[in-house]
Amino acid sequence: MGSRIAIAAAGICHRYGRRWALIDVGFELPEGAATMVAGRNGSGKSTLLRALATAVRADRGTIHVLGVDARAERDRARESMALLDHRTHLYEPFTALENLRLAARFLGQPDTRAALLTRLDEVGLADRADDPVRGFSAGMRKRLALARVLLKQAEVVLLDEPYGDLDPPGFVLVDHMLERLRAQGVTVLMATHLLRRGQALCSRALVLESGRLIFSGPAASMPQPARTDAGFAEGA
Amino acid sequence: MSGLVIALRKDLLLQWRGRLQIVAVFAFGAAALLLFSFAVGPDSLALRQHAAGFLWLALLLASTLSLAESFEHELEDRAIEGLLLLPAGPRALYYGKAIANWTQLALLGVALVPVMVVLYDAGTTRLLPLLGIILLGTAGLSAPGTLYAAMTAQARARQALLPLLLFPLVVPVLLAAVKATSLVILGDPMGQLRPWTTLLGLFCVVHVSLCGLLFGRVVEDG
Amino acid sequence: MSGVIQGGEEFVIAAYAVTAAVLSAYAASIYFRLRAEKRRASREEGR
Amino acid sequence: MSPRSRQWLAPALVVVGAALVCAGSAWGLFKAPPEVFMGEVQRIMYVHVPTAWNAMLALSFAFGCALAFLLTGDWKWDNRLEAALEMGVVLSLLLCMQGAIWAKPTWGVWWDWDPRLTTTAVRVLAVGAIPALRAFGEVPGRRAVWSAVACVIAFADVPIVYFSVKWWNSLHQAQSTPETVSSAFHWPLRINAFGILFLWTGLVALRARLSALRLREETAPPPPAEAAAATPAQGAW
Repeated sequence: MGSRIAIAAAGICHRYGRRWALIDVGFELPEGAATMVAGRNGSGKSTLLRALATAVRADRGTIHVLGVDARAERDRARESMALLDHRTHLYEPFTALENLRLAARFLGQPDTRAALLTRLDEVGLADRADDPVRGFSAGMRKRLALARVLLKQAEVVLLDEPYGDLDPPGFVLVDHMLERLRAQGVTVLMATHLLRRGQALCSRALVLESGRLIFSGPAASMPQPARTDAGFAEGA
Repeated sequence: MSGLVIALRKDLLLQWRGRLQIVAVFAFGAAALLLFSFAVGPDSLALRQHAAGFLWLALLLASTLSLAESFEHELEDRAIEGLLLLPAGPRALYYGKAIANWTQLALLGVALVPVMVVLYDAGTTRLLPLLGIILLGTAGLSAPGTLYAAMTAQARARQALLPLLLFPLVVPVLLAAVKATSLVILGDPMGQLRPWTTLLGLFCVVHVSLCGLLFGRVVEDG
Repeated sequence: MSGVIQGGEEFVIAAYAVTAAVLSAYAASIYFRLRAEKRRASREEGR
Repeated sequence: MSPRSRQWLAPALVVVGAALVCAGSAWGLFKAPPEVFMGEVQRIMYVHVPTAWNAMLALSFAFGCALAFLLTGDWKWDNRLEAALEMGVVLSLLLCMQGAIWAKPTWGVWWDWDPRLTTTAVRVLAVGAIPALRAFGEVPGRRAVWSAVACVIAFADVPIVYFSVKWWNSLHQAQSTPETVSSAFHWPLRINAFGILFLWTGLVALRARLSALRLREETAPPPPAEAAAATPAQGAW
């Protein structure tokens, strides 16, 4: 576990039209730490992850990934990060295997059928390797997107609601994936609504409320969501 | 395998999967050629005189359809953003897509030639120069067309916006290609073919390099 | 171009009239749009 | 000069420009002698040629703003780009109208495919498409980059259009608008040229101010941090 700072963010602000999605968000995550990001819908979780992954250029603020300035040396910063986004970054007309092969080729990794099939097997899609993604359910697309993220073997992995759309075996799959990533010393930042599960897997937590960071610290002492939403039932 | 080759294979495969759409665009082009002859009337001499103009007008109109579709799958699940984050070079992605669009337009052009020959009695024995002009002209359409397709695919009313942006820009391609094609079909007594093809070449060089440079800014988010 | 062009004064007048009309119409459009925007801006700050 | 004190500069430019144009036009219309060949029709040149120069200048300024925005990303260049584009289109459109009015008595047709005028017509369409693109782009950041890119490409394309039209049209006649204007006519020409120059620079400055006002939400700084203290740190979210 290196002592370097994996992600250092300071003063991040980003807006969509008039609405500020992120206001003055700043934090530092040590390398190898697993952090969860919690917050209501629309609190800015996705925007934060996309800004860190340089999918979006934040209007203000600085982001350093493993010491690399994400604004100045964007491509170098991108090489060390992998992002699982709501939009799955897949080509609908292509089959699962072709989608993975495309990413593997750009990453300079082996693109043989055997190598890719093992990747697909890790996410339970080996039997659907040659079916076009157009026919996939949301859960299967999420699994393929997860396979694509794992393919990159990045030092920093950003996951935007990895459990979303998945079935119970999918939950277990993600849990194992997270444990494996932590074992490899990979820094993980995971936005999720499954608070108990997140607290079990992550040592640190960030809580966003309408674009502002209202908590940054150990996951155990994370503020819990208010019970005001009548019948707010805790997720699995 | 260089980024360009990967991107090109990806785009050619995308077009192969969408080949039904290419047939539809060809039908559109052929229909346009027919409609032009109705507009001008059955006077075969006049039709033969303007055959080159009709061919390139039909090709230009049909090209906006195939260009507009070329970015549909790139934006569907933000697939192109996925590639950019790998990171894949935007220039490789542009040239891959531009070459794929070029081949599609060139195929379209070659397929429309027989229709033109039949409808307008505009046959020619100099097939190689004709092919050369079609390749140069469609390259001139594809270079800026690909960039503007990427731009308008993300905006509303893209069906209207792409022609609005592209047509004034490709006036030199239309002028030069029509002139060169009619020289090939109707004969070239004073050997004027060379200046027109060099103009086409110049247009392609300028736009291929300029659009390649600017493509990154168009697809990156802000 | 043999002889001097006869007449054509009305075209000269038309050219100047068009120039004056287009430029003043555009200047007026900017003025009114600017005034409307300033009023909207001040109304929003007032809120 | 601070922006506050520059407020009066733009309207002043417009007024001075308008006055110069009136003076130059009056000189051209009434005092200058009729030209040997073209007689009265020649007087259209005193307003046509300055408009041509200024249309090119306005679009070159737009090109400069586009490059500056692409390099610096500073919003004021986007505002000026939007203003200069609109001004360039208006001047080019005006140029086409003047050209048509000039062609009728001289050539008997409203449009004689003169290379420069035809290029201007193409330029009106090419540059005019960019405000339409801006109208359809929702995200201001993306809209600004697109219009800057489109402006750079359109600007690079104009010379090629000119040469292709010139060759395409070379069969009819070389040049239908006179290149050089004899010295006796220089003064009205020069006055009008500066007149239109001041006029359009003043109008562009005002139009840029309008764009800036329209973008004030997008470029306003974020709400201050102390509002954050209002929500209790450890409280529920």
